[in-house]
Amino acid sequence: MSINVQFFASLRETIGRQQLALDYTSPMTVQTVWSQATGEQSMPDNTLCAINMEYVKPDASVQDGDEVAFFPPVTGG
Amino acid sequence: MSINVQFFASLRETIGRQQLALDYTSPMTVQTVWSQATGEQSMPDNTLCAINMEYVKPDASVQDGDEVAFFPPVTGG
Amino acid sequence: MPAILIDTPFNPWEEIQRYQSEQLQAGHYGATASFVGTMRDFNINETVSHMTLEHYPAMTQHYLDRLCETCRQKYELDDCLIIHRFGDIYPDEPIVLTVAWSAHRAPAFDACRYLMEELKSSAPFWKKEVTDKGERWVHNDLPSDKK
Amino acid sequence: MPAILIDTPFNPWEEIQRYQSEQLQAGHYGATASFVGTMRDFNINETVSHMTLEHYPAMTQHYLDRLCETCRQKYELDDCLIIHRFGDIYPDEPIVLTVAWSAHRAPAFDACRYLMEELKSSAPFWKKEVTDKGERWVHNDLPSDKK
Repeated sequence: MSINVQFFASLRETIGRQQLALDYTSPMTVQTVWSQATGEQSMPDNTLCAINMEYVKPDASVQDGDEVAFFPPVTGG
Repeated sequence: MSINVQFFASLRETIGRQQLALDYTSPMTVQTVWSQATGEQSMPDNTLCAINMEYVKPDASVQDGDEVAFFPPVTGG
Repeated sequence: MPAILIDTPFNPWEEIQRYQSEQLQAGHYGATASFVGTMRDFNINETVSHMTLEHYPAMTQHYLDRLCETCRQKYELDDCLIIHRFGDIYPDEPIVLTVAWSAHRAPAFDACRYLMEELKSSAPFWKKEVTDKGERWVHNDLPSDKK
Repeated sequence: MPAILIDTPFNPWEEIQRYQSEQLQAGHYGATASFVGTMRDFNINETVSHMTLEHYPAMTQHYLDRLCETCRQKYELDDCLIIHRFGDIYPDEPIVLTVAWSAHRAPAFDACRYLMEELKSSAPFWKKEVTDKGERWVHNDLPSDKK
């Protein structure tokens, strides 16, 4: 198992990749997933985070097998 | 010239007529038009009054040639 | 920004499309808010077979025309539209349509609702329902501020 | 109370009629409030030739499905409907439709607007516009409370 990390929209372009698999290490938060996935880049202030399709804050805990997504403020509708 | 008096909906049924012409006498208010047109009946509390298609209060002045209408609260839409 | 009174059934969705394609500038409006009031087959727990919507023809047209004008002055709109039935109306038939077109959603929503609230409180229409117990005038429970 | 994601143009007025005739009980609802968001050909004073609406497919469907459920619990509705485009969209094409059916106008208006406000603030869609000066991501000026 591992963490499936996804980036969307402008964040995908900034980071330069859409998705990657990260080895799971306990304990892990959304913030540590971001840091490992981006090579310790700082997370833009307005970044939205989701675990398994649900919005969470960066300090939320991640479990093995989770899908963790990062994206900019939404602009649909 | 004269005053054209109109009654609508349940008020038309209560008064028993839809319209009548009233001789104009100066001064005249909507209230005096009502009283003369209905044989001194009292005006129901929630009655709406209009002069020439514009809502007015019962103490508004009426001019020769005006159309004065009385009706219950509206229920369109 | 017309207000249209008609005494025959109308299809509100076709009217919106027709008006939009004839009167609105394509690509200019970004928000269309609409409301359709439809006749129900029950009211206050009684079955209603049909109703008659009486109005004060000259005043109704005057009132609705001015309501459209006021609405366009009050909100930033591309256009607005009101269609209202009168006469005999049967369950499932649309009674009223209000539409507001704007660049943005807030004025469109606000204007569409404003049209309906004003119309409900002040447009000179009166409903008489025919139920299995006979005819009855519909009463508006809301206090009127227009007296 | 479906939420539908599609990548081809749709006619919101035909979709309302179709859904209504297939899913709603005639004579039961008295109020239908709807909103259509349409692509404009200008934004922030620049001409926009088209845009690409990116989304997070699994989360979008999940989010919109739950939004419909929440909306039905929050307001007294007969039903509600969301249709949202993704992919390439051209000026004058509808992007989103929200509809709420109720016995009365207040819950219909409130629910239709609630669907749009929630969707605008939280549904995972991102617009990239193509203008004569190149491509650009659209920014939402409103603060997000979801972080």
